[in-house]
Amino acid sequence: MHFVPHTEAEVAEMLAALGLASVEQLFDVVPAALRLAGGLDMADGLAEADVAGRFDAYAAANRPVGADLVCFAGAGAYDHDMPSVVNRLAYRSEFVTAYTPYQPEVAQGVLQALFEYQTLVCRLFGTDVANASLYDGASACVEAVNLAVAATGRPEVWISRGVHPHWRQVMTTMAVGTGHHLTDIALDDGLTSWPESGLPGAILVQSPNYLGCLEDVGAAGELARRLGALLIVAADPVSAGLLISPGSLGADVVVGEGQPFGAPLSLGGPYLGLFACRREHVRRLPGRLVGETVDTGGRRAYVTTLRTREQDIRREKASSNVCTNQTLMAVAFLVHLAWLGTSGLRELALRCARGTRYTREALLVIDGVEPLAGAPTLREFAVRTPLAADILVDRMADEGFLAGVALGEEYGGGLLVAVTEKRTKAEIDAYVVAFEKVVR
Amino acid sequence: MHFVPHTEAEVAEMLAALGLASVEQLFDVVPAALRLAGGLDMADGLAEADVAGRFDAYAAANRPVGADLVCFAGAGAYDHDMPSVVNRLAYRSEFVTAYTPYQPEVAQGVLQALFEYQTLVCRLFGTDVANASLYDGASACVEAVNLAVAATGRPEVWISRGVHPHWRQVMTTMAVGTGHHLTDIALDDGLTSWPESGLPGAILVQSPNYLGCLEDVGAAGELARRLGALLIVAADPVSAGLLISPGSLGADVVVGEGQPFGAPLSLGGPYLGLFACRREHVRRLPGRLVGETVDTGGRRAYVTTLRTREQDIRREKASSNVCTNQTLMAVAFLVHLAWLGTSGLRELALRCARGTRYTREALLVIDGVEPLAGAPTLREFAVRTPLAADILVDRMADEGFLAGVALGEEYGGGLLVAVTEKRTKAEIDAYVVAFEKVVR
Amino acid sequence: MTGGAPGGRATSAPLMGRDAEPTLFELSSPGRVAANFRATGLPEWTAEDLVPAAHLRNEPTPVAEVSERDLVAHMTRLSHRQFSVDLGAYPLGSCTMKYNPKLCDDAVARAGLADVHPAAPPRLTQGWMALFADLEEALCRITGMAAATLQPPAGAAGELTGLLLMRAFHGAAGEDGRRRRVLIPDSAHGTNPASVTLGGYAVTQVPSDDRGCVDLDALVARLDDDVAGIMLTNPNTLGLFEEDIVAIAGAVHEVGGLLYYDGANLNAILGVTRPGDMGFDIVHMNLHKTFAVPHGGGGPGAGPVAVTERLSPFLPGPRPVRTDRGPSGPSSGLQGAYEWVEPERSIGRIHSWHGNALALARAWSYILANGGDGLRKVSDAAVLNANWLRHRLRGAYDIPFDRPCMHEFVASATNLKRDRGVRALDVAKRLLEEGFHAPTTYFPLVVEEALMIEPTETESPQTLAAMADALLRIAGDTAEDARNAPRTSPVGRVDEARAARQLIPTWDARPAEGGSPPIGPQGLSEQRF
Amino acid sequence: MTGGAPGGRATSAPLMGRDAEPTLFELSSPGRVAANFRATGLPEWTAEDLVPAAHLRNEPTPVAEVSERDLVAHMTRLSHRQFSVDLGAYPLGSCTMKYNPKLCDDAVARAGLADVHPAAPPRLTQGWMALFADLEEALCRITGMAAATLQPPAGAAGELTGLLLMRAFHGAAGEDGRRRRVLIPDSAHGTNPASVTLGGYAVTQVPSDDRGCVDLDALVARLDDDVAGIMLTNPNTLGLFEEDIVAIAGAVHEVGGLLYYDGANLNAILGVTRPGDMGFDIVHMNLHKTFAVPHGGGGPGAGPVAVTERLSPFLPGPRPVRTDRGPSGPSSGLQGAYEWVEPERSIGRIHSWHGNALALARAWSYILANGGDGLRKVSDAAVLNANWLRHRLRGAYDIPFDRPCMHEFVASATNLKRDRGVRALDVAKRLLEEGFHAPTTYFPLVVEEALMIEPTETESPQTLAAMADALLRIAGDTAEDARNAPRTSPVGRVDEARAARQLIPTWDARPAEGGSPPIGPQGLSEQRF
Ligand SMILES: Cc1ncc(COP(=O)(O)O)c(C=O)c1O
Ligand SMILES: Cc1ncc(COP(=O)(O)O)c(C=O)c1O
Repeated sequence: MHFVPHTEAEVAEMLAALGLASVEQLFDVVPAALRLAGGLDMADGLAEADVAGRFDAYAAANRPVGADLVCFAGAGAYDHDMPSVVNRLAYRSEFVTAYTPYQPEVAQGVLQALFEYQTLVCRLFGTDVANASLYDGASACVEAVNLAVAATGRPEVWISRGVHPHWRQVMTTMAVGTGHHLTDIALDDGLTSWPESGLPGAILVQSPNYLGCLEDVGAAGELARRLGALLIVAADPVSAGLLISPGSLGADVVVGEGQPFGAPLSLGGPYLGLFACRREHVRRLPGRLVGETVDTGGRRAYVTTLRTREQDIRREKASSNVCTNQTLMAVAFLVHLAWLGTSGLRELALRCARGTRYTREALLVIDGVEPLAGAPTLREFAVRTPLAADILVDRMADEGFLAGVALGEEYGGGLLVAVTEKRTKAEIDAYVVAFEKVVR
Repeated sequence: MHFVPHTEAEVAEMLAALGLASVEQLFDVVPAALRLAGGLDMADGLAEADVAGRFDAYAAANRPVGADLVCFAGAGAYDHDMPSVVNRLAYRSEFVTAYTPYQPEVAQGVLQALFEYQTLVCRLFGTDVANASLYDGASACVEAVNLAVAATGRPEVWISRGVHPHWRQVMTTMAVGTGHHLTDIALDDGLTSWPESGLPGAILVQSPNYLGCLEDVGAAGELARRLGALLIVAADPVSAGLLISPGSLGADVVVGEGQPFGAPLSLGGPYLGLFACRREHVRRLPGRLVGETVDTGGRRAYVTTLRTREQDIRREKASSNVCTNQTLMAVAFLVHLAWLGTSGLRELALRCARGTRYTREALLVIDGVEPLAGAPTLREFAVRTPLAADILVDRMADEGFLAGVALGEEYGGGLLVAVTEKRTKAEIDAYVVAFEKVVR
Repeated sequence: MTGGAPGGRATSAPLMGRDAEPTLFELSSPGRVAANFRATGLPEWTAEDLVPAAHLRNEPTPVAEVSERDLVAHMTRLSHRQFSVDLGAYPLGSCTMKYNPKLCDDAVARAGLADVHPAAPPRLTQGWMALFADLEEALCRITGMAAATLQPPAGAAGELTGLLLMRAFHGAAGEDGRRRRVLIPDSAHGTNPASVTLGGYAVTQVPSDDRGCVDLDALVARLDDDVAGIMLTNPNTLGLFEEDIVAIAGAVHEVGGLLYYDGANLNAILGVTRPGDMGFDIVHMNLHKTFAVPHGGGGPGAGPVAVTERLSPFLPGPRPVRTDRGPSGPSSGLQGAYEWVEPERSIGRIHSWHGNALALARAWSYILANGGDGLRKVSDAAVLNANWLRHRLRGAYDIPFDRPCMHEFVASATNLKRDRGVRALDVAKRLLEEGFHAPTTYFPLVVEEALMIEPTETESPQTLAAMADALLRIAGDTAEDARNAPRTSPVGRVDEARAARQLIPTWDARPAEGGSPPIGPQGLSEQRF
Repeated sequence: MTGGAPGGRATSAPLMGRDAEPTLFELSSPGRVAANFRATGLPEWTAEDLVPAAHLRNEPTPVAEVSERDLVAHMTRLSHRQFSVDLGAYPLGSCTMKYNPKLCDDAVARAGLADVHPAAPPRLTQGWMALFADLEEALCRITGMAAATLQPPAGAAGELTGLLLMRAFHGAAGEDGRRRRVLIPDSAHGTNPASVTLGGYAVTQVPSDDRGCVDLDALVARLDDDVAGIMLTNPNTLGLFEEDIVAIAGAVHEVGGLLYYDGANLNAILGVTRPGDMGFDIVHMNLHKTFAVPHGGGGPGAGPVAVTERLSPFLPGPRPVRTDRGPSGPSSGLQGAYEWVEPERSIGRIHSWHGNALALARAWSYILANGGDGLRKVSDAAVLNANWLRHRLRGAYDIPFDRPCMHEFVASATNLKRDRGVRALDVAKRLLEEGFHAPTTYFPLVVEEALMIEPTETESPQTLAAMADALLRIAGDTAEDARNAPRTSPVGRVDEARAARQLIPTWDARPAEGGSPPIGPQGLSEQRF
């Protein structure tokens, strides 16, 4: 199916106006040697109904989570309930088919939504400013490290091993370009054991961390201040409903994965990177920032601001190269979180914590299942299993459960289990029964 | 889940303003004897996620048409492809959550859409005016009969047995109130054989008729003129892509079921009744009519017009009692048909006819399968089967096909089979194989 | 460039300008196509091969020739020219324009409901039948009735169904010939008398008393054994509860008549009282009012009819009924199996299939979400809002029957008309400028310059306060101000007289010369404000 | 009534008025709740039971307290304050704002795609892996490359990925230390130099010649064996095809450098020529431009990177690869089984998971629908539209490099500025009034008062003609006219200086006294036009 409206008669009329005899002549500027003889080596276009058929086949070849595969996997991608308002509002075509708000007079919709999003992110994390989103949790970590190194002039970065392994891998990839020295800091019984001394420009801790344990963010903050480093905290927006905010515990920059609000699991994307910091760092803030102002009539209005930080103006001296970000996901995040509201956010976090506690206690009764770490957890926890975790996950799939995420070597193996507000007692009990059967 | 925004404090404040002590006092006007002690005998409200769970269960207890139940059933409800634009546009919340356009200044969206819908219905059927929709094919027939009887002053109505049996049943139900005399006119080899003489006020024929046969509408028109009756034709909007329009063959009123454009099968509703007629009958037109006009600034505008026909003004003398109609379905009809466009409508009708011919010829090869009527068909046809049709349909469901619709006694049984543009040669061939297996 | 209007120009979107939107037909360009069709592998017979010459048209049927891109832009811009509940408050009296929860949209957006063929055997439609049975039971509990039909696609259809049930009932008693009249209060909605006529009855109007309720004496005076029944809505269209309802019921039943309840105002009494308790025999409900089925710009709705035990044998058929046999078909946790049953003395079918099924399903999802507790909250807040607003408007507007109302009330602009020539119509148009839809005007007919206001329960106190402030501002307007309203909408006041005088019902019916008025001033001429 | 703003008042919807829309925070009322949660049957432990005191916050985290109804109205009204492709033409140069087919929305709206956990074992994600492999193959055919990574979530991320691939490649040759510079033309997009810096390279700028193309001599003069490579887009940001591309490629390869192709302008050459044929080694694509992934107000996009054979061992991992083993998992007609493979010399992971999967799937549905034949039609029409519009604007606007362009061209308002003080910015704002989005302004930097216009292929000739007429009208404006634009939008020109001077980045950062400017004049004061 094709989407070009031009009729043959219209094409002829337009060519005539240009004094051309054929469409081919439009491309005379392309050296003959470069012309693709015979066109693209691809099938012709399909009808809409046939495209749908192809996609039915792809979808049928996956096993989505749901009643047939009850989800206990998390590790940075969580299976939360999403209210109908999210898709009905965030995916209105005005939001979906708009470009970056370059003309504020006709883009107040996206601009105000982003302003409200920035406000909510700051409220969650206890910070002064937040940008209009980055790609994902990993890119938010990368940008935070870049900001901290630039602010302190120190290329040394300490990264807790409690930070999501994929995020650490991405930081490692990017460090090749920036030349930062990244040092992994090991965990002790689930919590980061920081060195006493050194000259880091940034200290990066995640809490709850990858193993689900609650880190001592305050202590990390004191350490950072003592060593003259910036504290970067990777935080979870759901847990923010119950935990003391990183900002109030001394974080200079707070980052996170925004997926729990508004983004389906969708094999890992599009999600959105949350990025917030203290006001003193605003001129180093990566990406877009929306601010409130007025129009010529004194009417309240919104606009992207402090644009001199950005690549299109600062070019090689920009604070970041980000241009297209994840705005639509930020709008979905806004709708989902606004629907939850103040009491709903707390209730959500509480319900995740309840299910997690209940599941953890039930699993630990099974012999051979041991806690991987003793530190307190909130919405996710890790256990050692009698059966290798990857095999266990595979077998549990046949029982109708996505049992969790198998931990890598650096954690000595084990299974990471997440329980959201979606899980009922009945589902958890059935999971535990299947688990016992499989490990036996 | 509840949708009342009031907080307790607000309720208290409002009650205070009214000088009331409790919400209960608001109902003091309701005699104590009538008060429902203990409230409704119903369960408390469910969370959104739990409502979804209940609906998953209902849906799972149905067998929808699709890859697992390939549809060859029609009988007034057809399984057509629907382009994505239909739901994306017609179901925009501005159309979905608007009321009847009583304030034209802020309802130009619905009004213009209805004006365009009316235009398309008239183009399909070759008529001068069309209303903004009725409930369904049956109610359109009822209203057409009422119009014709009022116009001719003759309560006698001849109705071809080729008209959808359910529509005839509804007309019979309603005739008890109106006192019209309805006479069923039998079919001969699939076509209506009209009496030579009589004093009918209306003659109602469907073409293609219930058995899929193409009626001689022109002849019915001449008969009607000769007897001083109005000719009412029940037509199919898809077949309109290939057939000479009823209007040009002498129809005074044209009605139809609009489901093929924009409405899913959805167990039979909501669909929409198409209603169109000659201009001379416009003052008897049932339901809403949108007309073009101007605003105070001379700018083009649309408004509902000739409202003196309607119940809210004429009350017991109104041309009909219809108020709420099927506007949203009319908007969906508009989008679907506009997407098809002039060439697409013809192509659609052609493809239905091709699949029908191919299927019919293949089935007739099976021994014991005989044509039920000899008259030419277009998109649907009827056959006698060696096995009782209802049993055949039941067995075919196990083979993964909705084989068709079993015909009632008045047709001497048999199976009614419809083939739309959705059916591929592979599906039809598989259907025929299963058919042969089941009847053997 | 020759041919059509520019599909990509957005001056008709209020965000961008104040032009009118071109029609699909102006956007058309000969030969332009959006449609496409799946590959089937079938023989490519021609039209001539397939259609007898006598039936085949030689010209293609003219539709429109637009690109998918222009169709999308056209409909999207039209949507921006349309007010809706999702944009703001819609206090249309008698219409119950409450918020329609999005969860209901999603509940019915399931292939397992939408892709079910209506003629499929019951074994394949058990889920739908179970849903219908569950909804029917809930509606009976809410109204205090014994059984219901879900077939009527709207309120008016429900009314006619109810009247035919009356006839069947009286007919069974051999009284059909005798009972010719149906009583209706002068405040009744227009569909009531229109339905009575279609039911084959004569309308006898009953006046309202000075308290805005049915005049009991006048009613009794009109009662006789030729009366088939009476149609009432309670609260009535003035938003007032008919306090004499028990006496009225007694009197009507006394002469052998039946009581019909027009359920359009049910939103006022959910969980408070039930038509059945008041003595009604037949009840229709507007699911598109009380139970949040969105109005869709005028429909589709659903108007189920519930009746008492003695009328249930006459209900339309077929009805989905739970049998005691175990589940059949792909059951998944349903209790029992369902089949279609024809009531033994059924008046017959009144819909092509089973009614507006998806609308019925939406209403059921709404009822499930609210539950018994939530439905009562609905009426509490609906009545509280109406009374609070009535209280705020006192003094500024005449309020003919100024006593505690239920979910709506009727104010009047007679004082404004008298003092400064501002009519109900002007108030309505001014309210549009203030960011609210207008109330229902000039209905009920018993009140001059009527403004019938139904805030509904989903509007917040803050919204009510703002609406009250706006209405108070308007009450201070000069006729001048008022006449020019609305000035903020894409079109100003519309010339309804011209529409009727020179009827243009389709694009093709435009007067040969002159054609349609222009889409609107090019660009800005009108837009320099 | 105390508390929040009225959520049901629609004066901020352009249809109803010109006020601003209150924020969620103004719409909040203490204790108001929309949220609800499913019944789980789990023990109701308290926060204190579950969270160590040292971590537990004592105040709930402030969010907002709005009803679902007000949230819906708020977001719907905001959507009416937002221009979009679905409302009209959006000729933003370099952004390729084409129509995004609705079929792509539906293609990805499948639980079988959306509800798949990214950490699920490959056996459960075969469908996604097959889709990725199919898309990768198609992108390679379109660009003439050997292999690709789908991980980069946007173009800039693709650029950085490409630069890291360069480093890995040179590093493998033991040359990483030596090669420190990357060449970039002065017309390049800002992300190019920014990415070069993040890649750890120094930027060497190459001037354009008087024909708007890379100055070959200047380029050669800057080439040396310390050059890692060059980043180009072809057609370049002036919409001109770099005719010397073969010579450029030769010269860069000569000194051992690599050629990076910025795919933002790929829409011009689909099926006409391929970066691979031009000699490029690394190519990124903006699927949110060329392949109709909608921009979502600024994202998400997808920026896959394709490379030649010799660079493929360095690609990020894991990559989905088809094995010759039979299908595993719920296959349904897939050929073969897929597994995640780490390229042997991979630069490592560059996304948390596998990139913006749903955006990638959308692009694949678009490519499938168009097919090879349709993609060529895309470029034909995109280039035809741009040239036709350039032709129409000749004379009225300066066109610095006035010769056949590709999918876009750059005009300039220097003549208008000189003659009557009308700047590119004014032209942009005036065009909004005319019902079209503005072109990209002041980019590329090599053109003064630049107006970079990209009509795209989905706009009809009629739309182009109307856009041309509007631009010609604007060319005749006085500075006066121009300065006042836009007058039709819900807000007039926005004070960007104030926004930066007194930064208000959140609702809570409003200056203590005075607070925010008002939502806008009550009701009509501003609306009497
Ligand atoms: C009081 C009353 N009765 C009956 C009706 C008719 O209902 P419907 O429009 O669904 O036919 C309405 C709705 O307009 C009404 O308000
Ligand atoms: C020429 C050019 N290069 C690179 C980019 C950056 O792409 P993205 O915004 O997806 O990061 C863009 C898009 O703005 C562009 O126009």
